[in-house]
Amino acid sequence: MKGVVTVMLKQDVLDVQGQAIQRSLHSLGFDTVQKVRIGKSVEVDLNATSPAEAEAQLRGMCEKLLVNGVIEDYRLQVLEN
Amino acid sequence: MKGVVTVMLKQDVLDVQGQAIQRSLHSLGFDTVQKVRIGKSVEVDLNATSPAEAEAQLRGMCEKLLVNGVIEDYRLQVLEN
Amino acid sequence: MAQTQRCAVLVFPGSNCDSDLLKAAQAIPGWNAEYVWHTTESLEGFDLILVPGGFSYGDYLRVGAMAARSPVMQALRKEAAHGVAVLGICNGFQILTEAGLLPGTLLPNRSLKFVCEVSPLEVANAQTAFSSRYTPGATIRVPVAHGAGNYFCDAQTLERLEANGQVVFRYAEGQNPNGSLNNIAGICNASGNVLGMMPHPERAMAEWMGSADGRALFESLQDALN
Amino acid sequence: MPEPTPEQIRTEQVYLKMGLTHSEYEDVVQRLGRLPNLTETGIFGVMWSEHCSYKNSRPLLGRFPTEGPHVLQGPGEGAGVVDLGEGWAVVFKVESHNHPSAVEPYQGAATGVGGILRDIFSMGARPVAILNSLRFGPLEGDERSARTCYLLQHVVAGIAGYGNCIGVPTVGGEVDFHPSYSGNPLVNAMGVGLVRHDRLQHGKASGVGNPVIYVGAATGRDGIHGATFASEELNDESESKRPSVQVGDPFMGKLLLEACLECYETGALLAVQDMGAAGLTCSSTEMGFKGGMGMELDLDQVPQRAENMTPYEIMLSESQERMLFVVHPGREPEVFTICEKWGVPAQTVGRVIAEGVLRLKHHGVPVAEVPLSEVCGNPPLYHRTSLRPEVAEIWQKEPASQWDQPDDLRMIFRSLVQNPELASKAWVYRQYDSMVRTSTEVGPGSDAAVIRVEGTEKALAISIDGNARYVFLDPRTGGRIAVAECARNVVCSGGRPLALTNGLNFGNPEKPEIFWQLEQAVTGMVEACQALQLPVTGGNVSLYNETDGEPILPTPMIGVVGLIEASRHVTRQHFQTPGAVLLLVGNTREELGGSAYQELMLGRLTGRPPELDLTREVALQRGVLEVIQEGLVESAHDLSHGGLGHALLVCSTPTLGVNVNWGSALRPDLALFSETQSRVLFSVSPDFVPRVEETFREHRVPCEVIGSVEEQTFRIQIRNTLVLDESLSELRRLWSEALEAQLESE
Ligand SMILES: Nc1ncnc2c1ncn2[C@@H]1O[C@H](COP(=O)(O)OP(=O)(O)O)[C@@H](O)[C@H]1O
Ligand SMILES: [Mg+2]
Repeated sequence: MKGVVTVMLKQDVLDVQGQAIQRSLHSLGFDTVQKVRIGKSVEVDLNATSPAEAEAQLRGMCEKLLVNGVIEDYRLQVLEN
Repeated sequence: MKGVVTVMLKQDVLDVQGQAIQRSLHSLGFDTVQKVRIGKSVEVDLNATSPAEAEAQLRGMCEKLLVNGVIEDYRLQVLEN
Repeated sequence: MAQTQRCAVLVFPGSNCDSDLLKAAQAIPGWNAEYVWHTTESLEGFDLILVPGGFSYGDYLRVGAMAARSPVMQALRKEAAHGVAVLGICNGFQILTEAGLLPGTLLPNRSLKFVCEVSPLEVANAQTAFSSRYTPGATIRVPVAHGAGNYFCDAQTLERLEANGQVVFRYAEGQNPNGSLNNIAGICNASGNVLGMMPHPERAMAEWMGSADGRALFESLQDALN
Repeated sequence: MPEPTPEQIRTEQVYLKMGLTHSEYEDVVQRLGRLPNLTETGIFGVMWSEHCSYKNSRPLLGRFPTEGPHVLQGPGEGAGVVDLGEGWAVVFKVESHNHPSAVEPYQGAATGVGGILRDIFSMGARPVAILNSLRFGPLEGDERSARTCYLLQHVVAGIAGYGNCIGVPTVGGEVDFHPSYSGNPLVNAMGVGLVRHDRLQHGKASGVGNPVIYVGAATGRDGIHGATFASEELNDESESKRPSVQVGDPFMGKLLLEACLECYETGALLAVQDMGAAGLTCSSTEMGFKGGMGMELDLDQVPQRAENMTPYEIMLSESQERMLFVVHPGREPEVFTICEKWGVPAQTVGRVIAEGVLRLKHHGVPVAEVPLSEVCGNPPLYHRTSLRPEVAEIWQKEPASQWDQPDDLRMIFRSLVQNPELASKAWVYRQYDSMVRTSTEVGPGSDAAVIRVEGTEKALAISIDGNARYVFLDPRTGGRIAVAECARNVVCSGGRPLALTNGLNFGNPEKPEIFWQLEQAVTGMVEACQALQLPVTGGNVSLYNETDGEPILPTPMIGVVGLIEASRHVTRQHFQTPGAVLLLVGNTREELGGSAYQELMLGRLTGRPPELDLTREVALQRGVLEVIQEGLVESAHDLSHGGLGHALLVCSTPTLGVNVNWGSALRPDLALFSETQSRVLFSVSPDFVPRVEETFREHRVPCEVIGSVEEQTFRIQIRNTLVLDESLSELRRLWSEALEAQLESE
């Protein structure tokens, strides 16, 4: 099974990279851009008997390592292949 | 409108971060993990009159800045809010 | 009367200022410094724990994240709770915030570039175990070398840090190399026994290095431990 | 897709894609006495590339002096080794990563650094310093300028990314710009390491039956055919035939470094070699050949990252962070224990055999066998034709300056110091950790970097340098200057030059004018090495640096390592005290060919480069070292690109500038910007001026007082006529912010 964890900085945390990219996009002429935020996408292939089990495991990984709850939020998606 | 660009290393390109995270997950006891790959998730808020227009703009941004075509692939999602 | 102090220098895979920190600690009379490997489960008997700079686990995922979860950090947490002095420098600071021993976090530098230079620091609190040898408000010269030294925390935390005098070092006005809040370069915990700082005092131990201003930090600790 | 058969390789000329020419392929067939299969063809292809075989440059490289009293290891191993006394030796070498950096600048530069560091620690040494030498097209005004800015930013980030993470300080280098590098940037890295004599390692396999152990990252399909790729011209097709880019993993590199150094301590190793260009092929064949043995490998045992890799792919992969060991029989467990501690994969993959062949097994069956005497021992050799281009004749006859003195020298001065060639490189080196390991006494920003040798009074002075403009105008003189200037940098820092490494970056040697450049440049380098008694202990050749048939400027990059006997000899280029006297040592003539001033005034390169009289150079360097060792000077700086005018500025500090009144008979603009060689600028306490003058009198080198160090001043008179009176801080600001302004104007 495969999980995709998307980790983004919390709304009130300064997104240095997102801001820099936004500036670059503007200077490249992409004037319609209002806001850019940069996060991580972590794809995990794992053995699990059910999507629910996979999800439980993935939440565990997020809490233990993948996400720093002080500054980051995450969302999770489980794909059966 | 909002676009989400997920940028991942191409399949054959070594993902050094993914490998290190995988080892860490194993040492934390997540033995079911088979593989980890890590990429970027870029969320772009932009003004566009249609999803198609938004997508065209986003593709332009990917090609010009967000994605390094030599080593990365990307996928795109447009969300109307 | 000076007695011998046992001092641990933690080593994680990817630490690279461990030998510099060991050398600095060995230069302090009465200190007995040794490396401690990241898988070690107890730090009992150490009077001082030093968490060195470098790129533990390549700085992959988030700076300091993977190191913060190693066995030795569990042990460190225990000793810190008992009041043992802990000093984290650069990556060591990042590890301490990831481990929750210090509040806030270190974001990428505002320039998004690594920066290495000697930067002037202001001693914001000279009444800690780490800074007592400095003159309050003095400007000292200590090198920085980091890609993620941009200290960030929420407004309440910042207020608390400032009110409690937990900000120990600040970049001199106009010379902030990374965009950190309130020019913060180093902070300590509420009980004052854990300090994290981005600048490298171990790189400022003698004039030939360009500055000897880092020495007083170790000497302050020497006073506190005696 | 099934692999082509040996017959198809011949009939469909598959070998061409692997870098072999028709006649080279037929040569292989002859030597084997049969048709090679794909893996074998690939092995010959990479091992006979210029990068691995030096087939075009070997006859020239043979002319370098390689011996000297201190040389412990000359060319031939991973890097040269020179004795420092007290049981220490220094290991150093230059490596190029030009083509990979053109394609993917971050990874190209990062893996270049990783590669040179593995060369250093494969010799048993701990790497203590990295330097880098970079060339790019113009940052503006060229159709490729936007790409060039991207390249520069990412090359620098890549060097920083690898070096900072692995924890080796990047302490010096150079960056230069010229349109010929627009499509073909140059990225050369130099590594320096320290080793105790008794810990020196080598790459000679020995002992029939001894285990061969693979250590490091798993093998993927990275950079297959990197070595042949590096030996071809770049063109539009380069995009499509691009191998999957090699990715550097400095974290694994750090673990590998520590694991290797710890393994050396056990004494269990008989031989070690890094897997660089041509990966497992190069390391296994060379180790076998150098030891007069052979090697048998079971490819199933090779740690693999990708699925279903073929023998061809496994052998030619250029995955990074890998080494090959030959170990004392029975002592494998010691190696495995150490590698496991550091989290580095290690696996026995074969054994040493008596027969001089490389024999490969895959899935239990033999898949390749090649004789090492043919692969390594006897690659093709080409004696290329050399032809002096006519224009070289014309340049020789041109007058030195072809323009009148401009009215406003102030504007000229300001434009020059903001020219990226002459502007401060702080934007670059601020991104490098130059202090980690706390042995850096002088980091970037002075003539040579200075690294302390722990536990001794000694230090190393290290510089990398090479002005390609002079080489272009007159390769022989330019070659001499490159060597002399680099050694002069070391001398000005208080070091006695010990030995030299070099990177020869040139165009396509099959063109007679290019080969002439190479041959002449090497001739000049040899002459300078002989005069300065500098043995060459290693180097690198990168040819075919052309874009759509247009060659780069001929660019030899020189790296010199010197020994500073006592820390009190360490000297910087920066002024130390107000009131110190400025002494200019050496003659100044009207020499503008290839100068920054000429480029500003004419917009092109033409004429004769400055002359270099080797006798005078030797005398100058002796004198400089003497006055430094006697403690007579406060600062020393070698005059190079930009001449005296530029030197005065780069020796200044935020508070200390100059008040100059120089009696030169030259036209003021030429006096300030002539690039005459063999000159040094000192600042000297007034008390010591007579002794310094006396020393140079003895060496028959002119030495004159030209002014003094003065606070917050930048004032220059020539023969009592004021030519410049600037605000020091303003001038320094222009100089120090110029590069950043060009690179970060979004
Ligand atoms: N790419 C680089 N990396 C590190 N240091 C650099 C780099 N480029 C230039 N420097 C440093 O900047 C200083 C000036 O370099 P350069 O202009 O080549 O001086 P010079 O003309 O005196 O040889 C030197 O100390 C050099 O080491
Ligand atoms: Mg130079």
